[in-house]
Amino acid sequence: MNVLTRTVLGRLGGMLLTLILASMVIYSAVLLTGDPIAALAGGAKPTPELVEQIRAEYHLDDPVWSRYWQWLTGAIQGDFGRSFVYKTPVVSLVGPRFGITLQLVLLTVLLILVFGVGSGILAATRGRVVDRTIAAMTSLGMALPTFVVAILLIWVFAKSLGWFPVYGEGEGVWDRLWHLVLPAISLAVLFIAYVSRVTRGSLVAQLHSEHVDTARVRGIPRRRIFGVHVFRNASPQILAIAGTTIAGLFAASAIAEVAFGLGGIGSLLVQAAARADLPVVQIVSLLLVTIFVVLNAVADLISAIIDPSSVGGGRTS
Amino acid sequence: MKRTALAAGAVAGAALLALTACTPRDADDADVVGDDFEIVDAQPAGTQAVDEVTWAIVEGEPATLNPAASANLIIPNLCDNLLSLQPDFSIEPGVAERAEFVDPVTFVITLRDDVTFWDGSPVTADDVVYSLQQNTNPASQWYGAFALVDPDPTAGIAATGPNEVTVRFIAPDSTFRDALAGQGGAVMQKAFGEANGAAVGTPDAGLMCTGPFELQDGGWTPGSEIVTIANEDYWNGAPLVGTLTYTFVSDGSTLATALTQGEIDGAINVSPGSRAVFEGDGAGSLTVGHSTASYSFGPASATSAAANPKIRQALNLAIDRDQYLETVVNGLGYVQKTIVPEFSFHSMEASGTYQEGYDALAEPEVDLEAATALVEESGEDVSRPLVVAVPSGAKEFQQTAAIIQSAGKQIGLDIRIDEMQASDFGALFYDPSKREGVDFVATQGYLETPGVLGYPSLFMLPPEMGGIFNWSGYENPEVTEHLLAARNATDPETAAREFTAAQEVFAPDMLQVTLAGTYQLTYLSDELTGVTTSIAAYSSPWALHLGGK
Amino acid sequence: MSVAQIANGTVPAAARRVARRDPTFLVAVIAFGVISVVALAGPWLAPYDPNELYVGPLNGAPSLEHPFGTDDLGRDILSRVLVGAAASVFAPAVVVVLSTILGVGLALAAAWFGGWVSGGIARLVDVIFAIPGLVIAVLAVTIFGKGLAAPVIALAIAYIPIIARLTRTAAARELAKPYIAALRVQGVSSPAICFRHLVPAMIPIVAAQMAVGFGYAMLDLAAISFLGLGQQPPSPDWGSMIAAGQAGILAGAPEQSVFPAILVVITVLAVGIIGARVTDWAEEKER
Amino acid sequence: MTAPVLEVERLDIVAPGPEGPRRLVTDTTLSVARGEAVGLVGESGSGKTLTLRAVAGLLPDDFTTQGRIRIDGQDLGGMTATALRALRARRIGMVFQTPRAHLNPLRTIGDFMTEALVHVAGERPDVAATRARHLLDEVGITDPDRRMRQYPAELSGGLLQRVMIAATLAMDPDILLADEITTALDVTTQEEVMAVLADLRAHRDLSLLFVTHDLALAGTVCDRVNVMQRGRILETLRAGSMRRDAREEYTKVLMSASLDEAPPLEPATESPRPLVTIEHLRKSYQVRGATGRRETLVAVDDLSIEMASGGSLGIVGESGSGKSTTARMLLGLERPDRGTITVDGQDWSRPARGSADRRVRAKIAQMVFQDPYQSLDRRQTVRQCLAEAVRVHRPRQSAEVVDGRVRELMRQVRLDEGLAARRPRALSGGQRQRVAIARALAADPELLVLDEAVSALDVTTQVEILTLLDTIRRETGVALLMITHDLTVIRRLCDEVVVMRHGRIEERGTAAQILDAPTAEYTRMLLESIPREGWTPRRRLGRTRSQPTTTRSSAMIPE
Repeated sequence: MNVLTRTVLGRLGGMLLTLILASMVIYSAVLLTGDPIAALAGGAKPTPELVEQIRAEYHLDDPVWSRYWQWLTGAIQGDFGRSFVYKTPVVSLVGPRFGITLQLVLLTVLLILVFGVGSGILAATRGRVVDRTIAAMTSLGMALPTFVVAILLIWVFAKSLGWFPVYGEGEGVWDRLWHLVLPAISLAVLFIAYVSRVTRGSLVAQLHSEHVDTARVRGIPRRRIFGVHVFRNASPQILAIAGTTIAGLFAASAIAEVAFGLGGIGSLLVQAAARADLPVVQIVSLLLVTIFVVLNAVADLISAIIDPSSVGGGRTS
Repeated sequence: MKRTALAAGAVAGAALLALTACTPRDADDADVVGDDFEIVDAQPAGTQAVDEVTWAIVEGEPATLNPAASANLIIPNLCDNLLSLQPDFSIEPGVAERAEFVDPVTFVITLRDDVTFWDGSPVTADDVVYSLQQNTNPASQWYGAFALVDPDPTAGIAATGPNEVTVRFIAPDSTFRDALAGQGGAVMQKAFGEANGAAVGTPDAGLMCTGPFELQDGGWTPGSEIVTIANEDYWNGAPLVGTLTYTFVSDGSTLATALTQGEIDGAINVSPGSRAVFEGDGAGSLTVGHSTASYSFGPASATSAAANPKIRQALNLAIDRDQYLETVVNGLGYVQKTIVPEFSFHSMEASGTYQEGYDALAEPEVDLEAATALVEESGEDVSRPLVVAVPSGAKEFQQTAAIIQSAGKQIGLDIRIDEMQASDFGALFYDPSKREGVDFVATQGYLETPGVLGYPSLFMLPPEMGGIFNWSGYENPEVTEHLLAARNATDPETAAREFTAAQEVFAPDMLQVTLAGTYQLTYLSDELTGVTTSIAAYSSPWALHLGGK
Repeated sequence: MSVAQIANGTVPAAARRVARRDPTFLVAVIAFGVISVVALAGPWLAPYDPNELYVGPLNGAPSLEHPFGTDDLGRDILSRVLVGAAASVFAPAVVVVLSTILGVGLALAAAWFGGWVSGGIARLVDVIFAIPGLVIAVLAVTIFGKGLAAPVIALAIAYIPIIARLTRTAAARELAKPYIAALRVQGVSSPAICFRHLVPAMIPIVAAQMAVGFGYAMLDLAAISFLGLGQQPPSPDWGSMIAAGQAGILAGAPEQSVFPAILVVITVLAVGIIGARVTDWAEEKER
Repeated sequence: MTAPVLEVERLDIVAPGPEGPRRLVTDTTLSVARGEAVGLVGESGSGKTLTLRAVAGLLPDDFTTQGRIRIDGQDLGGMTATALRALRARRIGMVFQTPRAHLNPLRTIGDFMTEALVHVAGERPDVAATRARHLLDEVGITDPDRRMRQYPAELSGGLLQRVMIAATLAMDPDILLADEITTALDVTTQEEVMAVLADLRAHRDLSLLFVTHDLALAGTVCDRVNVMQRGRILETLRAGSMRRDAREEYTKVLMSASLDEAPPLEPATESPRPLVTIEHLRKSYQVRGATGRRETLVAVDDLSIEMASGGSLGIVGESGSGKSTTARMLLGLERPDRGTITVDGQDWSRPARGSADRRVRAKIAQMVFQDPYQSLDRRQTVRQCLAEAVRVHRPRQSAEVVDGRVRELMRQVRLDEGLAARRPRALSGGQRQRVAIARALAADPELLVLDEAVSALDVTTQVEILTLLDTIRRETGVALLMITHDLTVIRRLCDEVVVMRHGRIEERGTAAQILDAPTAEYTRMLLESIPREGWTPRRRLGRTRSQPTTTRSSAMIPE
């Protein structure tokens, strides 16, 4: 078994454990937070028969652990339960919404990578003035709340200029893209600034590293030094941060979704929480956690592939 | 007797509930009421066919489309009620050609013979019996209207001919016919209902009704939209719109932008807060229609100072209604003197009597001195803050709460605001434990069918007689007696006199401090017309005549 | 440089020097100072009662009487901004202090005890890290009810992993230094090593993280208010003011959102700059 | 005679600083003729490395220089960046102190070897690879094919340094710039590398600018030696006759410090009482090998040592010999797998349990660490540091008593009292180590363990500290246990010596026996590897393979 396989298996194990623990936290916390009967009755006074029926249907009389187990095993088999509010399988609620969020996140990721990593590279390589300018811009970017950016974008580009739609998801590839541009920008601003800083920081660290001195004294062309020795060596760190950032976007997208009236899983979570739709809250939370953990693990693994030495412990020659 | 009262209680309860939990919208410049808008209850019918119309539902996505379980603006276009509610709140025959009491306790419904469900099968008496029986279950939204129906299933509602259904009562009920113009009279297919059970109205199972628009299999994508298509065989003429798609936009400013940019064709119940935006340059325009909706607040506890009528009267005297209208509904509202709005009896037979009773009531006025005196007189300990609960997220309620708070401060009442999540706020109405620590509840309610007894029964009768919202323990034998007599009256005039007698007594007690009556606001693309723009939209197929100009 | 100077004045002297060479930092410190003063003295500075209705026109534009204009209830926006500063500055401060106490505690316990304690804490931190802050906020709001308490607690929990991991790494690095071994060999007791040496060594790095965390907390709290899970009216805070004024922006009365938004941005910018400089110092000290 | 390969003329190097620019190198002139090896010797901060980096073009961007640098007669001052890069790429080869840091950890040795050939000289990759294999072979690396596929992490420091040298040869440079290239290596490895360099010079007519702090080493490999101090060149000497020619006092100090001149100590009064008895001590670690498999590394194996009260024992060995681990186990910083440690009649086989136990042991044994800066809390002043150490054993004493004791300790280590308020940052390396020693003495211990206590110091400072330790030993009668890789240190301070290798004892005896008449092959090799007058580095066959070494962080860090 080689190092990589070992690492993969190790991370996989840790990931599963984290997921199981997180699912317990979510399940029990959600139970604490809402009264299923109230939510299920849907706003009308529940009769004793209705209460009885609900208790039976949702196994409310079983001990918590047994309910958790049923829920978890169900979820693993793709049975995510039924929404209290819509009375439909949660999967049919989450499924279509997940697509929107995924597309929004992908577009945002694209923006983050292009502008975040791009400006980080410029800041690290194009001298003091560019560096200062970008530093000022990222400072501002990191101070701009997502929803303020959203409001500004709506005001300027949708309301005043009318270039972009303000609401909804659109149909078809281009229309969808057109609808997602502003939300993606509003979501990306903060993270562009963050990724830009991390990129700059790790590039500068590599630029000042001793092995780059070696390459310089050997007369290796600048372009190659940057590509092969600086950027590639900095990439695991950039990737790790980007991975965490991207993983977090799925939850952060709630703000952009609400601001732009997109029906994604973030807005579903907020909505479901307001309506005490516990199965939906549980599954969406679990989904967000799973995405987060899996994406982080993937970023870790890619880092490990780029930099195998980060995997092993001590070194023997 | 007891049963009668209980029954009387519930007529509009469900509607009020549905309402308060969802959220209405409001306005801006108000001292110009009436000056710069006219009130229109129905736009001229459309003349051009339109392929597709996108409609925004501001209350958010409904949990179900089952008429027995939900009140929203989508169902009226899908499911016909037995009687047809007109934009001016009068009632005409509908699927039922005739529906009358033949004696004080026997009500006979005669059906048209040309009405078919979407699948082409004719509507039979059995379908109607099935549909009406949905509401004899206390879980139904409309149970209150059926409370006096003979509970024996075979005797109560029965098919007495191929096109005839007979309903028998245990006591006379002056409100039943009006209720059939609402979703309590919605017609559903029995076979479909029995096949799908509790799933009726959900995205999975869908519906089988007779309305002008048809919900197809998979037409409802939960979380995103509901697509309905024209029912070409509609008994009252096919609609002009081929596909009517509903989307859900609960954020007022997003909706305002989307509507004025023309991304969405129209919406009912748009926020009066965005009046300036709607009246500015945009893809459409705002239509103001009559409504039964009003903002009010009332006591939530029998033990707090809020239960003392003097405290409520004091607050009533401290709130400037004109300022309220200007702030909360941007002038798109009017001063309403009591809980029962004028439009609810506007087209009733004895409307003159009702109007006289209403006109006799005192206009709300501001008198801080008198108010402060009332607080002192009340003998209540006002050092403890009073908590007013409002649903969260709606600007109108935040403003309402702030205004109540500010008014309280002027007369020495310390008022705290508790914004509640929709689900918690909804639970206030049936779970007493949720009301602990709450002194006042501020709500907006409307009546979706004509009739005046709904609110008074819910708020002023003793709880065991149906006053399920009578949380302050209000009990006035005179009021109780008159209200019961009104419901059991067999002729409209008697009912009207009994009601006004009760109103004369209960109105000054301010079981609900009515803050303002509001209008129904509809925004529609300038290329379209034909929408029902009064509150009747909740109970009638408002998009039937929607079409191009 | 004399001995006395070195002994008394390393930090202030360094601060003065940095301020001279780094006007940005000076401006940030002054801005944050002013905002802190406003947060403390806001109620006395406010020209009007922030919750009094109709002190001016509805959605009034800025004027002499109301420099920031008035909101949709005719309240004075300047007064609301001033009074709201307390909650807006205090809440993120509490988030940062709480999460720092918890995070540093966990990290020190992990670094100090090692073994299964460290493993368990690492796992706990992983689990918290895996649950998005928004989810924690949603849960907290339903458990603790409305108001600032729930989001503050939620964020305090959500920030634990960041601070705990950072401190854990720094503490492990510090513990590996020979001077800790030297102290052990000298017979200095464990608590003394921990609290007299290890904890002070963590201060600069933790302080830097707190400054950065403050900015994030402010943004996150504002976002939570925007989603309707935060500060309850009528008490103003900047986040809820921005959210409440949203409709006004489109209707041409942006003051209610704009002024608090500007203040949020300035505050976050200022602490961001301060945090970055403190981080630089901490790293410089480390060298 | 052609032009010198390298000429540096009146070079000044100025760095920006918070209090204005600082001149780090002043008016430095030196030249290296074709085929000549020139040494540039000085202690830390003397500016030798900066001078070298100025030649290589590796100064930080904000540094400014004045003066001229000429390579093959071409003045670097007037050249374009591209021309400069080309010139440096082809004429200069540079080898650094820490090869591991100077190789990209993510690229294989093969990539590194061929990179300049392919991307600067434009060779085809396969041609470059063949050439790289030859070069590796030339510097004595066996199995070049396998090495080419390996990553830097898989090779030892000595091997990496040879890889670095081989790689610089790829472009056939005129001159090799060597910056402390053996400082991080064991003596035996140093000899290997120096032998490789000597061979290359012989075969290639290669010029060499050799920067080191070790005057003796420079003297053995260079033709001429420049002695540098505080940014200036003090004097330039012919290597062969530098002992006679040296005029500057500083040069003489450097020579006496590094050369084997000081007389051995008189053995202190013998005491029959054994202070330390170590029996059958063993310690192993689980490490993860390059293949990712867990391996057991035996650091100390079946070690037995006895030491008398007031005695002085040296434990000598190269990195990985287990000498430091032994000291750490003795002091309770590590837990032995098995074996017993008895100190002053008490069983110390296990680390101290509580604070009280630790205090008891602290009264008996104290330790001084290698890096004086790292072994002091950088936030504490000298006074705070010493007072804390004093208070551990006298918790209830008044402030005056403690202060008096602090002053006494400072006097004991010859530290000026005026330094009491300084923090470690504001002290020199020697002063820091004095503080560390004073702190160790605070408890009046019977045993002082010195773990490479002078190896991080400049040579002149080393002399001072060793002299101080000697004096203290005479004054207080404290027993010394010296852990060191440096045999010259042993001669000055130790009565008895133990030579360790791979965790085991190779040889033991009195200092005189070991240093003058070693019996073990390994001890002889160690001694022969030490640069001295007339020394020629030799390649020892069978040593080209890498030695397993581990870099181990303190066991106190929980994983």
